[in-house]
Amino acid sequence: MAKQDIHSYLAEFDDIPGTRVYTAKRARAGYHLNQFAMSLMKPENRERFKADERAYLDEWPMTEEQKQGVLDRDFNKLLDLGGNIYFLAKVFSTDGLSFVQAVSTMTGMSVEEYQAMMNAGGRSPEGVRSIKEKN
Amino acid sequence: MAKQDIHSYLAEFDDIPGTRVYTAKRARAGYHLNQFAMSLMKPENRERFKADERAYLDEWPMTEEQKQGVLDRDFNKLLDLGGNIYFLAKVFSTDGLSFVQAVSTMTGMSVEEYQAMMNAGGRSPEGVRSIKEKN
Amino acid sequence: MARITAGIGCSHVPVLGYAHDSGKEQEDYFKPSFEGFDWTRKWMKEEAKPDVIILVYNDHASAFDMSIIPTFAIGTGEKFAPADEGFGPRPVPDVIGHPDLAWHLAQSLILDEFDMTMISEMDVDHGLTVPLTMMYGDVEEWPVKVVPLAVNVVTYPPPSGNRCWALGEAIARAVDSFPEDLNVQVWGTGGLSHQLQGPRAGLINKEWDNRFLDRLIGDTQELREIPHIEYLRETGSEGIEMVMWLIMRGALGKSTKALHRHYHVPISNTALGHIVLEPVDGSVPPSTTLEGNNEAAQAMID
Amino acid sequence: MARITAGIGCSHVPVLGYAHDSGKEQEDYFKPSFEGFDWTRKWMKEEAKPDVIILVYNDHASAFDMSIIPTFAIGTGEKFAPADEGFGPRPVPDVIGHPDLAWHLAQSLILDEFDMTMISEMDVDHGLTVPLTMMYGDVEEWPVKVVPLAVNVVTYPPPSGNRCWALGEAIARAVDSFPEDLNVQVWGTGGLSHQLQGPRAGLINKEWDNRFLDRLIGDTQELREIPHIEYLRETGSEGIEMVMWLIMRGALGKSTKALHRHYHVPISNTALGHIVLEPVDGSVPPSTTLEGNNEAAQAMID
Ligand SMILES: [Fe+3]
Ligand SMILES: [Fe+3]
Repeated sequence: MAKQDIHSYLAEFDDIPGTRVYTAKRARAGYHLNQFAMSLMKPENRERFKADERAYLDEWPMTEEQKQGVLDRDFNKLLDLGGNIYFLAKVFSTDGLSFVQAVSTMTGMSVEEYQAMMNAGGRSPEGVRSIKEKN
Repeated sequence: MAKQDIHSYLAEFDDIPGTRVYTAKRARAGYHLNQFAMSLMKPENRERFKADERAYLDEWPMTEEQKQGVLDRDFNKLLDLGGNIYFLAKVFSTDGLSFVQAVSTMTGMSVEEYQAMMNAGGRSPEGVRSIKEKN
Repeated sequence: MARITAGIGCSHVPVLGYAHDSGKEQEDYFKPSFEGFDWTRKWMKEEAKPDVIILVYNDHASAFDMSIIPTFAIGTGEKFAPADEGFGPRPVPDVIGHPDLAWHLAQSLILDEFDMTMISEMDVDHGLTVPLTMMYGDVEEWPVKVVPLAVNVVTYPPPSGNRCWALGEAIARAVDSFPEDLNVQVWGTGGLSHQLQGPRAGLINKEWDNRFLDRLIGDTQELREIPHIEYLRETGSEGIEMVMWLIMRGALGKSTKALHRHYHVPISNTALGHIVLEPVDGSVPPSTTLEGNNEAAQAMID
Repeated sequence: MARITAGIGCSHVPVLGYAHDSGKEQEDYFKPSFEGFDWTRKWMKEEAKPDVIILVYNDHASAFDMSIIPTFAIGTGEKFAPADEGFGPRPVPDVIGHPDLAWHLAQSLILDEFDMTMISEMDVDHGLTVPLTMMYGDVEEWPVKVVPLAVNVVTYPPPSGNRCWALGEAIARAVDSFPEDLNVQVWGTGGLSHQLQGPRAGLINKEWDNRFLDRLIGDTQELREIPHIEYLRETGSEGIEMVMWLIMRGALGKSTKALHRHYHVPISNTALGHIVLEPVDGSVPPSTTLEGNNEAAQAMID
């Protein structure tokens, strides 16, 4: 039997359409982004963030791209930059958004379209299992 | 082969002369004692402790016996009450004592006698391996 | 002697906690979700009556941030408060631990070569409290003690399915050697299929989920061989939480039967499922690794 | 490709850090301790020149208090500051991590069914910094990167000797699959015999210690079978730290030779020992547990 190592294990993850698996590589790139998001668990930090988002972000050693991604609430971009959805949830919770509302923004659908899809049983796995296999 | 479980594993520890193995049972009993000791890692807490030991101890949910053990610097007693030596070290470091000085107080020897024993090669394991086996 | 009397697998959809806490259980959207638990609530109260639940769940960036990521963390504390996940803590009772059992498990598991982290102070999030709400409803105090077992399924790699199953088996051995007479359940939470991120968000795979539920029943051990990539492809990025159900399944031993089973879509972004299992033959393989099993240890002891 | 070129076992007696930091190395009491490292310092500087050390040590109530106790914690951070152990931090350089290798190890070990904790922010105490001082002396910056691997040997049970050895073997497999060309050493620290507590404090067992050193050399695997109780009885309550040397030994594979060996009493309360080992046959058994080794995983991949 062929032996798999961590490299082939990880390589497979890039073959899933529309999905960013939260690997160590992403965890490292997004470390301060996620720690910033975590800081919003404290009410006093949420207030300070809301009062001046840019100033609050500048307290963190994040990249300019990450900061802009937060300001834009561009969650797909933030995932690319190492954000993890459970951490990013602290950002959209601060905005008063639900998971359904926030998640829909990543799909290219409106909230209503996304909600309708979920009510109809969700997105089918058909065709979105593998980029390579197109199944 | 007889199967050993955690009970026989732990029971053996009570057969070692003059030794308290830091088991979960001790760790639980000594939780706040050890967390108190850990607090002395901060210079400001050391100052407060030195200024009024009793008052500082009363901030912690420790038993009266544990508090008295600390006030008396009775380290054997504190071991019995769930103290761990690496945590208790924060107490005797606060007093400016070295490990050799503090450790000697637990052996019934003077610092000089203890130091002399160590310089001569330490305590022999002969006769102090097992209470039961007297070896 | 303590004994594992049942295992429950259960999704931990946050919105169900919200629906319960804000009195919306009877609304059309939520009703089918809660109704699926009617049988189980009754059974828990009238028949099962566990003393302790070993509750396997994952933290969702509540108790742990990125600075420390334990693979398996067992809660050895006296109690655990509901976490503030951004809207204030859920208005549910504190979770009361069982430090005696928790420490016994931790000690036994480490001797059995599981590399546990012991944690005495942490808050517990919806991953742990929502299943409690689903099984017990509105209570002044939880009528059960809980040993939380937090599993990393957020940062890759999570433990393999095989490792989770094996941990369950080791938990069964450890419970078996706890001297107090305790009725113990093991719960695995999370899943079923869901993806909360990226353009593929919203994925639901009813067929795969139900095949997964099927294979929790009986004596097949097929589930322990499912690789992470299959969960990811078939059940969405957050479907990986299902590996936690395998700890529960492993703890039930050789074979199981299902007492109750429930699957419902839609709810939020997630396929909701739960299953109540009873051990038929609860035997698990002996440990080959318990320290004292080796000859040198024996020679010192006998 | 990264390769493990040597392993070092070394006591981490705090007073040697103090003696070094306060310029007392040449005093009669300390001289024999430091002289034993002359050979090793020269060899490190002129021949060995490792790029990275995987440094196995234990925290002594510095970074971790009783609220969280990881069995195996791997330091994935960029750097680690010397801990303040009550007298201010040691005046030695910050320890620079190697997060690429650390994360690679963490990922590989978890797939290999070791239940690691990843920790990105922590200070490191004498357990880690004293061996660095012994090997490198007075330096502006440590001429090496370090992946800290903190092992719980304080609260019982620590991992078994067998588990430690097996972790070493898994580390060897993981280093082997790291693509960057790196000269890696693995160090195990702590011990040798010492007891810092109770009426039996001061115990030293030269004979047992030297038998332990003997059995690190060659191809015997006897040491992995020594039970905790034997360390406790024979080497004092703190002698259990020696299990950490077995992680180093396991990582060196099938057989080793000793390049240098040193044992000295008295120093403080502890028997000081160190040994420099080279792999002769560095092969380790293949993983039977790596997730991708199972057929289901293979079927998805090939
Ligand atoms: Fe979840
Ligand atoms: Fe030590």
